[in-house]
Amino acid sequence: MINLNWQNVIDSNGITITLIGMLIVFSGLLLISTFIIILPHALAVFDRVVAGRQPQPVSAKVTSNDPTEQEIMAAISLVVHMELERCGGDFQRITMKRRAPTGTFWNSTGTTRSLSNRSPHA
Amino acid sequence: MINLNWQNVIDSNGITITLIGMLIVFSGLLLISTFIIILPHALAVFDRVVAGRQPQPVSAKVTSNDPTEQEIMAAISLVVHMELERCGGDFQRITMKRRAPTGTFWNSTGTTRSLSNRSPHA
Amino acid sequence: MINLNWQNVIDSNGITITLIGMLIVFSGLLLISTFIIILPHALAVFDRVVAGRQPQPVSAKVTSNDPTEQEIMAAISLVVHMELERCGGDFQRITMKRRAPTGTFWNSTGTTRSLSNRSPHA
Amino acid sequence: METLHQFIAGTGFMALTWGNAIMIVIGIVFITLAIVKDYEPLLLVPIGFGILVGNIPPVAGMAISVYDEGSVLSYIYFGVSEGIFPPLIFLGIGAMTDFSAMLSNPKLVLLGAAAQVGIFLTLIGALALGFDPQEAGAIGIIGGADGPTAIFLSAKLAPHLLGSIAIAAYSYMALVPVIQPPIMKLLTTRKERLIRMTAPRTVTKRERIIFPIGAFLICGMIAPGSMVLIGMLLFGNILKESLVTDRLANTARNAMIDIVTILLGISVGASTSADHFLTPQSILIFALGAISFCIATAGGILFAKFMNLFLKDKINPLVGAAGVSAVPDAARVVHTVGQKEDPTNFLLMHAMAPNVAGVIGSAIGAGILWTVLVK
Amino acid sequence: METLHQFIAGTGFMALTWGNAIMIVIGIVFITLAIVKDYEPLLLVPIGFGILVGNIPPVAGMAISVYDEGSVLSYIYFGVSEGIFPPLIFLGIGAMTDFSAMLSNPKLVLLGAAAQVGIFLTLIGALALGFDPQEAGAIGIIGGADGPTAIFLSAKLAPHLLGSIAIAAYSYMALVPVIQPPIMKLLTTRKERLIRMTAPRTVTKRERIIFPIGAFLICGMIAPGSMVLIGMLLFGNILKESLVTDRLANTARNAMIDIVTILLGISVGASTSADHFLTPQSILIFALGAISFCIATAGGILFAKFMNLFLKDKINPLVGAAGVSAVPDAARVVHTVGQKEDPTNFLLMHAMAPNVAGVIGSAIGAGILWTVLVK
Amino acid sequence: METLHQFIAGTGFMALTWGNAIMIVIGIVFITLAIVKDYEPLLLVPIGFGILVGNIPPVAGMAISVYDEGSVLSYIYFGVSEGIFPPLIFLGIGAMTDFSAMLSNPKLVLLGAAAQVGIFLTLIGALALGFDPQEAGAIGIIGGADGPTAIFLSAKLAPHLLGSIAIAAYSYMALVPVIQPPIMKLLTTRKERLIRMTAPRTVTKRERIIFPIGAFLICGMIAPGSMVLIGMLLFGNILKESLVTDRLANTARNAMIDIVTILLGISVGASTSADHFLTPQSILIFALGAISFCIATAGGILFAKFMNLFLKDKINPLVGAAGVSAVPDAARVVHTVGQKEDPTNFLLMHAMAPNVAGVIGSAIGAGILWTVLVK
Ligand code: NA
Ligand code: NA
Ligand code: NA
Repeated sequence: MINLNWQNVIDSNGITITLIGMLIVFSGLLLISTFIIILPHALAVFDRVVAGRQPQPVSAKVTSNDPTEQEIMAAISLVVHMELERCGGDFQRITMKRRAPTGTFWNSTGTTRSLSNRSPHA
Repeated sequence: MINLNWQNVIDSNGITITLIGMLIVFSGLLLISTFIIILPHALAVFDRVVAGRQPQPVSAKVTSNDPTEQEIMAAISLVVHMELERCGGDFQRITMKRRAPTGTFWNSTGTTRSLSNRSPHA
Repeated sequence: MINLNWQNVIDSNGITITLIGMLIVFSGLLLISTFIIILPHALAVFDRVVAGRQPQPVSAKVTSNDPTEQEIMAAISLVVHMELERCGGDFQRITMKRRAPTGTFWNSTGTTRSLSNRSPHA
Repeated sequence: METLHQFIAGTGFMALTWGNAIMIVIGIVFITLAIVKDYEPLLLVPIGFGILVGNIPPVAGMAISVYDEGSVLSYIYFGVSEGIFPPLIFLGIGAMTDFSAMLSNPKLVLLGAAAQVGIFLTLIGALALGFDPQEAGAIGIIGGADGPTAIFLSAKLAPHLLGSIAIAAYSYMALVPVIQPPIMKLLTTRKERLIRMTAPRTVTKRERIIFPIGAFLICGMIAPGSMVLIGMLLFGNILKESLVTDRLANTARNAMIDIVTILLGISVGASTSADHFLTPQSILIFALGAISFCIATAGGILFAKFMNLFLKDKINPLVGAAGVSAVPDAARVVHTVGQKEDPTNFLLMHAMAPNVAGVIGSAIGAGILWTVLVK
Repeated sequence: METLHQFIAGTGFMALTWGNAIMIVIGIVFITLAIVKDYEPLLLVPIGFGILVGNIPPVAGMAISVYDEGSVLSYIYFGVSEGIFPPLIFLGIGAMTDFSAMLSNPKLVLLGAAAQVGIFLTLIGALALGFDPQEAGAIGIIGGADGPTAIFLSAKLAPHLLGSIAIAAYSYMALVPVIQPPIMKLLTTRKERLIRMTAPRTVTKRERIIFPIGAFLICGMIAPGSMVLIGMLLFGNILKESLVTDRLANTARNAMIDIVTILLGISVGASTSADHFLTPQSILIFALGAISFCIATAGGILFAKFMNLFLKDKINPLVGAAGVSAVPDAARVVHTVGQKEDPTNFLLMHAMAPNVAGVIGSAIGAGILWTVLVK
Repeated sequence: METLHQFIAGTGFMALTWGNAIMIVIGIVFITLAIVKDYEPLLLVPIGFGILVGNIPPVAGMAISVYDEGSVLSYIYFGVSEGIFPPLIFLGIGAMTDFSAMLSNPKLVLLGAAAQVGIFLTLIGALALGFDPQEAGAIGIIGGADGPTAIFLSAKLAPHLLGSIAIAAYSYMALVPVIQPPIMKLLTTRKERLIRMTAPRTVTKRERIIFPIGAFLICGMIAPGSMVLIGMLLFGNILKESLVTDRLANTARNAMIDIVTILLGISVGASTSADHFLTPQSILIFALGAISFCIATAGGILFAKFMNLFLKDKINPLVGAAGVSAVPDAARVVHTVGQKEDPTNFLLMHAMAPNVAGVIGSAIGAGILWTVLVK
């Protein structure tokens, strides 16, 4: 039969490891949880401080006054996103701050080809 | 001139290696050939055993009674397949048992993003 | 304060390395520059030699007489190219000498599947 | 004649042991389950085929198996035995994971901590069964319900058990839809299973970008041993969420994770040659693994019920079961079980929060065990 | 002054040997053939450019070439010299190969065995020319008409000949459309070339899934030395055919095989520095390679004619020539030669069966040679 | 109790130094700049996150950091410290670079040579500040304005400075739009900035295919030390231009370069632990790096003005500033500055010629320094 050897548990600090281990796992996720709770408030404070220094960002308010439009945007982008996913999931996501494919170092060098194609030297 | 040294062939068991080698290559592919021949019959037996235990799968018969439809399906899927291949060959194949992109572990985690997008929290 | 130690520059051949280094960098790019300048002329000579051996390539002349058509072609291919790029940049370029996807070793083996699909054995 | 003899000695027919035959059948079962039942096919097909490869009897003098120095499989297995592949897989997972559910449900994060009790109680069980501390730690991590984490910690603490632990972890992860529902029903009342949870709050893009940095610093400080795994997970996530490194995130969650998954699967499978795998230890490991999954599930559920004693907005305790990790299967099981009681109750989004928190939780757990038990 | 001297000694102009110049011309010829004639460009362009890289004269004291310890190219070449790249290429090939043609034409499989006679007769020839057994085995495998298999076996048996053998194998594979047709016409009558074969039977999805498992067990048992190559080939195939691991198959046959092909091509090319490559041995290897391709082609054709003595449904003996591997060029050559006699006779599908069987056949052959000849 | 003590000693809170805290802030600044200002995000996000990873305080006895033998990060860092990643990145860059602009503007190529004066004058400066020759060479290459080249040469000449040099190089490359415009305005008159250049001539497909072969042979002969970098760059380019190896070029410029960029970025970042990075040397290196960028920019502009003394078709001297490499940011800066004077003057295409020539120029420079200074 299977023989349970509790002495080995004690000798190996099994109980201590368990207690400390669970303590730390909880501490870690509790800290993350707290961080997540604080984060939006901290960002709001940050925004207020920044806004205090700068002229009122009117346009920003207008957008946030109209959640329906946002949701429509979200719905459209979701559909587009899923369509792209369906085609193999290898597409870039459509980003808010959409940078032309030329935006990054690598892409740009690639695109200089297109640029040169545009001239009559192809 | 090039000097053929048959003693080296004999000393190195060249003839034996050749005979045994060809024997094994043939045995291997003969076994595979036999396996391929037996396989559909074995599957048929397996199906009959399984079918004996379960109620008659009527619908299955209906489908197999209509090969034209199958061929049309095959033709369509071929065209789709080739279209996809044409676009760079990087697409997933359209599978019979098409699992939603969420089906697998990796894909699903990716798609949880879409799910959260669907909620108004974007 | 920062202490400039010119003796270290001299001991380490700093001046020599700089002079020789710049000399070689310039030589290298000068040779490349010369190569680029000569290349089209060399190709023209090569073409004349080859053409001298073969019957007049009439069609080639006709095409080069009509640059507008070429430019239209170039414009179209640019648009197609950019459209493809837009979809993630993962597409194959449309090549002049367009080889069927079967053209290469790897692609072909992949395509034998399509071939077998075409038969009614799918 | 000598050549013929040398050859016949070299075929597998002579050398095939019963153990090999059993393992080959197990490999075929894995592949069959993956294809027919769709259980974690991306891992069970490679591992299953790897089991076949690892159980063709070896030929003396040829370097073929993962344990033979200089063999091709040994080079591939290097990524497993040195723990290189798991962080790379975490990188890809990070680049496809959306932490929004967690960001909008911070209190549910604790459920992902509670479920890790499976790790530590299994450790105690393994010690009681006579395993040495390093082995017990590696076995305990099966309760983390996270394949890459299990492989990483086994590679560091008990490389000789790596095959058994990896296969136990992936087997039970595949079996989550079978293991969890009975426990969930046993530990909850119908009334609890009907609890509807309030819609979570909006998460902004900025929060999603800042989260991986903050979470990494917290985890790295509190359990540096978890740094490599969690670092890669959250690095992948910031590649995704920053929106300016899309092409890197894309490659990380496609080509890169696929290549690593193929190489990890086939070589982990190939490491299970019968003489290494069919041992009494393996049977104990599988038994402990099953228990640890049950404890983890129970831990999450019971902690949710405990939290409900203090909360006004009650948590549906089913959601606690998702804390075991096994993303996203555990969350889906929660959703399915919940819908059996009330088809209009959508628990999936809520269950994703403890589910991804469970991944972080088990990586922290692994980090602690590595720190405390490393020799 | 010393620095200037040191530099001038470091330029290549001084050190360029006639051998290097010849090799550079060969490299340019390879690239030109690949681009202009479209001969195996995916391999000849990388190898050709690698030849250029390998024949820029080295500078004493700098680690640049594939043979210098610690150089970048030596790390890339490691995947060649340890035989790691060929199985990974086979993985990708498996993930793109459709074995349906073979499954529906089981008797044609034997033609893929007959063509391997080229391997063993070349071995005898190499022994007669004074090569030692390991070298002779590695040279013989050129007759297998399969690049990755040739590199794998050379790496195991005769690493010092690897460059010559790899380049001979790929050169002749590129030249299959030139080498095979005369032999095919010589050994067949017009009447034979006109034979039409019956349409093959239907292959089900289940058969395509079960085949790689069964075929792997057979090959692994009968020739364990072929396990790594055939294992990876059929592993890739089950990733493709199982339909549940599509994303892995996709990466294996795209990003993964491309990366490995690039690294293999450039480093094999770079290993052909004139002092390693321009040897009398290389000339013998190229001569033996040409002969072995001819023998293999003849072997397949003659065996088809032999089988016809016993068969009611006659085989078009041209199809036998596809048994040499060189997928899919050999099958296309068969189709083209057949259509010259009768434009309505479609032999391609029939030729694919011995063609893929030939890949398995030469991998078995390589496994046998490795087992028997390994030191 | 001992276990608790062992654990607390293992957390990072105790061991966090001021240096670590400063580095963590720097890492966060990098990530913020990349996301908010869009400065080279593909490199600054990975490096920035890597800096976080590298500055979580280590635990004694655990192999975690890039400097601990056997750690996961050390295996990834191997590709940096042995100089393997930079050539692979050059392969991908070659597969996306179009040399047409350079082929149609051969005289502008010389501007790409002139800008390399930044490398050598910085070398002199570093020597004067007391660095030894190897260190000075590695620092000088920052003036090449090319990240992979800087990492490659540092790995070969001064591995202990690699982190500082890499981060200085990438920082200043990201800051090119800030650093260059003032210098450009200072050194040119408004009249010069208004110069319009004639449209470049047509480049044929054949020229684009032959160019990488010829250019490689020239560079390889004249500076064999540059062979690996330039060889890979031009190998990638022929894969692209040959049109018959499209699938390889595609993988090289997507999956392959992305994977290498991720691994390079995170491990270079992780190598900057405070004790290795926060040294007086690093401050000198950053100062020298800033100077070298300015010298390089000035060198290109002044040489363009010098060439104008002899040319009939004048060069717009702004174009000279693009000779520093930093593709394509430097060319864009030229274009932007030019358009500020005359919105109808399109300099981008003209600026691309010295820009890509600058990449070759700095690789030649690195090759020379490696040859002359290697121990
Ligand atoms: Na977990
Ligand atoms: Na063959
Ligand atoms: Na430069």
